[in-house]
Amino acid sequence: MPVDVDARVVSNIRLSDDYNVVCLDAPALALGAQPGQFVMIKPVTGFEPLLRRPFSIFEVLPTSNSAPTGFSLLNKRVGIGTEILYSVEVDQEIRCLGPLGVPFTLVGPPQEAWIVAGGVGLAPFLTLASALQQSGTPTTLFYGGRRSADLFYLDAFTQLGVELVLATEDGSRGESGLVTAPLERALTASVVSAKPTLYACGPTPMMRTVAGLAAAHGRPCQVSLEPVMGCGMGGCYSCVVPVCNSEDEPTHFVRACLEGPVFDSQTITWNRL
Amino acid sequence: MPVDVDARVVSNIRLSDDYNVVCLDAPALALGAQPGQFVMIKPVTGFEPLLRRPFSIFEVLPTSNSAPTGFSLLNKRVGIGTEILYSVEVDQEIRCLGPLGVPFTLVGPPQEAWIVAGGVGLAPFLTLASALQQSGTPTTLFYGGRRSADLFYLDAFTQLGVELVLATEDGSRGESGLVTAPLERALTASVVSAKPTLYACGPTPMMRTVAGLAAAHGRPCQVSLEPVMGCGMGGCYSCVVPVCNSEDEPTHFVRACLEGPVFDSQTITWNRL
Amino acid sequence: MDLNVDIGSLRLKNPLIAASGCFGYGVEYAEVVNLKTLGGIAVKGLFLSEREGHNPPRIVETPAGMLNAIGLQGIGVHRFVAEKLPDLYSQGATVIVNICGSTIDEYVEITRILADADGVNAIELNISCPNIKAGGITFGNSAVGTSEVVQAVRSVTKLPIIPKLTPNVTDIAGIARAAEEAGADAVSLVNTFLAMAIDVETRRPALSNGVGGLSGPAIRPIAVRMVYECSQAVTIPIIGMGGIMTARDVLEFIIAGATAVQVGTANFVNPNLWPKLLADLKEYLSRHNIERVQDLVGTLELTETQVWNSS
Amino acid sequence: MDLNVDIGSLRLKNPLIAASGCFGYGVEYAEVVNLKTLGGIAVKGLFLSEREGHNPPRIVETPAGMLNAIGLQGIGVHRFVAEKLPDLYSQGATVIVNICGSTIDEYVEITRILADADGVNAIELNISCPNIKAGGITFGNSAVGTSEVVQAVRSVTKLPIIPKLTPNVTDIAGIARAAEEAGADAVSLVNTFLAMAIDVETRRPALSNGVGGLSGPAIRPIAVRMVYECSQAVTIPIIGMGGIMTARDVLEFIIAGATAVQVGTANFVNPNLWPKLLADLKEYLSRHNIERVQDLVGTLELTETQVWNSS
Ligand SMILES: Cc1cc2nc3c(=O)[nH]c(=O)nc-3n(C[C@H](O)[C@H](O)[C@H](O)COP(=O)(O)OP(=O)(O)OC[C@H]3O[C@@H](n4cnc5c(N)ncnc54)[C@H](O)[C@@H]3O)c2cc1C
Ligand SMILES: Cc1cc2nc3c(=O)[nH]c(=O)nc-3n(C[C@H](O)[C@H](O)[C@H](O)COP(=O)(O)OP(=O)(O)OC[C@H]3O[C@@H](n4cnc5c(N)ncnc54)[C@H](O)[C@@H]3O)c2cc1C
Ligand SMILES: Cc1cc2nc3c(=O)[nH]c(=O)nc-3n(C[C@H](O)[C@H](O)[C@H](O)COP(=O)(O)O)c2cc1C
Ligand SMILES: Cc1cc2nc3c(=O)[nH]c(=O)nc-3n(C[C@H](O)[C@H](O)[C@H](O)COP(=O)(O)O)c2cc1C
Ligand code: FES
Ligand code: FES
Repeated sequence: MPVDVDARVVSNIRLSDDYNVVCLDAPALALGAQPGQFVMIKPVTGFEPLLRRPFSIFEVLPTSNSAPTGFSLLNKRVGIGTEILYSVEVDQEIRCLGPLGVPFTLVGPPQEAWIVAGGVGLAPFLTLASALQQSGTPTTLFYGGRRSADLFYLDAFTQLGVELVLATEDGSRGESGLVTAPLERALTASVVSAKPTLYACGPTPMMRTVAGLAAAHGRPCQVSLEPVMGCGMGGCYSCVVPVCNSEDEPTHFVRACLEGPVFDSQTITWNRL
Repeated sequence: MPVDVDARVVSNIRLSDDYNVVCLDAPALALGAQPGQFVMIKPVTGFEPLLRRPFSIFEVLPTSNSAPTGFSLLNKRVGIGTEILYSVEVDQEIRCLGPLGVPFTLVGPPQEAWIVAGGVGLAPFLTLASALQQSGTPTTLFYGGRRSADLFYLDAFTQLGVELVLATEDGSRGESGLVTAPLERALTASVVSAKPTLYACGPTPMMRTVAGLAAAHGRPCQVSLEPVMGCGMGGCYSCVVPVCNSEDEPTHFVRACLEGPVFDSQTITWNRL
Repeated sequence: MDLNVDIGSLRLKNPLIAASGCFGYGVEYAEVVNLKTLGGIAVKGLFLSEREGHNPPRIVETPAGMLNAIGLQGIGVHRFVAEKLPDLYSQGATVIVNICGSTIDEYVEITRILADADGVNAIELNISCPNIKAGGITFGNSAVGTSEVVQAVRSVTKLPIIPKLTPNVTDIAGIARAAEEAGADAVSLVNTFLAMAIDVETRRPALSNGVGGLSGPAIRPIAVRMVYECSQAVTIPIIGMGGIMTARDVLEFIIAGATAVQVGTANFVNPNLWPKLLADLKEYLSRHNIERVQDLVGTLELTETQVWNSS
Repeated sequence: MDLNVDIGSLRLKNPLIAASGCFGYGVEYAEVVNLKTLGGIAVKGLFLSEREGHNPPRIVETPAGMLNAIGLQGIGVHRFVAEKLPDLYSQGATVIVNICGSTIDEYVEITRILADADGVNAIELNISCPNIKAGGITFGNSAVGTSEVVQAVRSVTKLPIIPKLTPNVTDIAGIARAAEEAGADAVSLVNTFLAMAIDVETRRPALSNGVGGLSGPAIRPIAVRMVYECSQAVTIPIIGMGGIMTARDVLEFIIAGATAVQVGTANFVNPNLWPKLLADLKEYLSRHNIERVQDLVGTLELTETQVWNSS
């Protein structure tokens, strides 16, 4: 059940010129948040901007086994709202509604989890990776960015026992090019042995490619989509994505805030997204 | 000639829960500012609020004989813009247009200057008092507020050699009641000897009373009016006040930003203000 | 303190209604909002059958407002009655069903279906939906078109009928009058303003549909004027809306002449704004010694010079 | 880079015009703005004789906008020609005189006077001023009224005539068409939206006049839609306005179909916004390899689904 709380900013860690992590004090919200769920935050009172912004829950704080005190956001500056979030100050309060949406469905051993993240698409995966680790599921993170400096929290994933496969567009870290290239090779090489379930979040072209690879190799794939969201509650019908659940059903629009943001990639009509 | 500059906040001194003084670094604007002139400031970028706000120039900084480096504002919280100004932080930049408007006309010895200020109506008078002091004009400040804690900068006026007559509505400092009472007594007692010119700024009822007393005692009186101002430049015609310059002329509206804010109190059609 | 207001034969427990299209079918908010505490819920606009709606992007923000072109995606009246209405009914919600038609017959048929269902408290006629053509313009754009729809629906139901008026007209008061004469129990206004935003880098409309409807605080001053204007023209109750965010805004509409108000876009910003709206409204009433909210309706005081001209 | 645009026989050196009522008579800004660098200056609306205007308060802020009810205070056309025009002329300003009339004869007479004066470059007909009655509604509220005024003025001058259209109508494109057919050289739009703000504590209108006109960023999306709509209906140039604050907003209007734009409320916020507007406009043109600003006019790309319907 979502709550709407004024969450106090505990810290704002600048990771780069574009990325930061904001830790928020919000026990009631963090309680019961599941990997892949999101929050709607109002970065500023007043009307500039008017609407809230959707953000994945990046970490549940603290990560130890005591009760959660809050959560963090991985934020990338792309416009007015994320700009404000990049500049928040400690002790400011930010209105947060959540947890919202359908979480990832977890796989367990002997199956493997292969996570594919592009850029800020990393956001939903730290909570997913820790949940997978708890069940002992072998997990690999395929993580791509523009350059080395755009890859974050590698240590955190490594400490969770996640194997890393990195790619950067400029070749400054890991493989040069898109992260879907090593993914494709890995799928081709090991699909029979590893039986991985894929989880993807990132730019739409990346997710489309991952969905295609999953289908080609007969692997299940869950994607976390990021449409524009007006309300996050099912109220406005702005966040729709085209889905088709079975062959005898036409493609139709469903609300990503209620039926997503996590979808089975096979149900998405990718050429209409 | 007015300039429009981004003025850096040098300090923000809270005087009380409602009043503060903001010092701004703006040499080009301060240069040539005369007592009674005002600035139009944009307390925030964006549209909340959309329009600028008019403020008297409270002090020219520094007050020594070197070239001015900026100016200060005496601000009273009454709404959204003054609220923002109450909370500005050092090093923030605030857009300021000025100096604007018609200044006070100074009197010189042997004439006296009697200044009448109500509440934040004190704002235009510190620069006036120092100009008067330079010409050696005997100056008295009749200054009224709600309570003792609402009377500010008394020492500054005293140091300029200004004689103080105080009144508070709750009687906690000076005379109990409105400041126009001691003014009236003083006018009645000493008008022949002192030949004071009156200067008034404050709530409209106060200024109306002062104008009436001035007329009754045959003394000249300059008032600084504070109508709502949209632009401060003569562009919008929002700031009009009803004036009548001679008996054969009907009352008509003139722009207070161009022909004021300082007016000869006799020209104002008070019952239409 | 008496917060009841009457919309025709329907008594609302308070004047605060969730606006159509901004509160889903109501049930989506049940976890966050106590539905029965609202004066009413105007559910999302329904056609007879299901509709897909427009391609995304469907919304874009503008200064103090937003554009939407949802395209009335919806489940149709049959599924609504079967899947949503029982739930709303059991939670004690006061349900105002917002209906759309491509023809007068469609309005009539939807009304018949709703009139037979349990739990429908009133019908709001969305005649401000520019998809519907009547002799080249929409029903709601003309007094004649408005009158036709209202009369037709009136003849098949005793439920309160509330035509919802478009602001995109020269004379909204004339249209309100036509609605009243045709037998409407109330009018609601305003729907959104037809508007457009352009992405200057791509030189394409920001919305997939090209144009959209402007809502939110930006439009409030125009909506308040229209409510006042209509209140001078009709005697039936007016349900006012357009940019309400706070109790102050609610009061502005009521004082201008609205018996009740709807809150749309604000739900997106603050999904459970209702308790505070209601508390602040009560605080105002008690501070001003007003016993019944109905006594505040249309209490705007005008002087002689305050006539219909500006600038 | 070619920033010239043509409004009938008048060539503007760039598409940026100061909007009427928001820039005084121009001369007020001479200390802060280099007047001859503007595409044009639409001076404050003039009647034949002086007018007092409404009592203050004349403006009030609203979300991302403001209401005004100035009441067309002004010095009248005679004093304008004698006292202001020579100054504007000597400073090299391109002067568009905004005129108002209570009757068609008044429009005609003002036009005659201006046509004889040195330094008038065009006449903007303020037929969107709700003070003027023609058969119960203002000229500008109907195609017929618009047509009458334009024809009458057309017959007495060769100066470019630019009727300024009101947005408070059902069919602004129809009115633009009527203006074109009656001989207008261009149309300008939009004037302000009739609106109202209420002080809920006193239960009185915030403006002394009761109602006022809404301007500023809040109205921009509606104004852009109307410019686009008119551009589909007429071939004469359109001068677009409503809420322009930045070069991005200028571009939105030009892409929608405006040959030039006017900037109103933004002057109050930033009296010398012109150099930056112009620089940012040029930067866009060069980044997009557009040699002539005229080539950008009406370049909005629409797909088939982007038709005239919403929500
Ligand atoms: C479920 C979900 C989870 C998300 N999680 C994260 C996260 O953890 N970290 C993060 O940095 N971002 C996340 N996003 C994306 C984030 O919501 C947008 O980047 C943000 O809303 C943009 O707001 P803005 O005001 O900065 O941009 P605006 O100024 O509104 O727009 C700037 C640009 O961003 C685009 N944009 C606007 N809204 C969205 C949106 N919802 N999705 C994608 N693009 C958009 C606009 O089209 C425009 O091109 C998530 C989105 C969704 C739907
Ligand atoms: C020439 C001039 C000089 C001024 N000098 C000072 C000064 O030195 N220090 C100072 O604190 N104030 C000064 N004022 C008044 C100050 O401009 C207003 O208090 C301020 O604009 C209110 O803005 P706001 O956003 O806080 O109020 P808003 O939220 O806009 O309104 C709050 C209340 O204040 C009233 N109000 C709004 N604008 C004005 C206005 N211009 N004048 C009076 N009341 C208004 C409103 O009607 C409303 O009741 C001056 C005004 C003028 C015209
Ligand atoms: C996303 C969205 C969808 C809407 N859908 C409908 C609808 O289905 N039927 C209707 O009559 N009005 C619809 N409206 C209009 C609102 O009910 C309301 O009239 C308008 O938004 C103005 O109110 P507001 O400013 O409070 O949002 C919609 C508005 C929005 C923003
Ligand atoms: C204070 C004020 C006065 C105005 N006076 C006039 C006028 O005299 N004649 C006229 O045609 N339009 C007048 N207008 C309308 C503007 O010219 C312009 O059409 C409108 O404000 C929209 O543009 P904006 O949003 O850029 O201000 C006035 C607008 C304002 C804000
Ligand atoms: S964001 Fe409003 S329905 Fe999904
Ligand atoms: S404030 Fe605009 S004319 Fe005076």
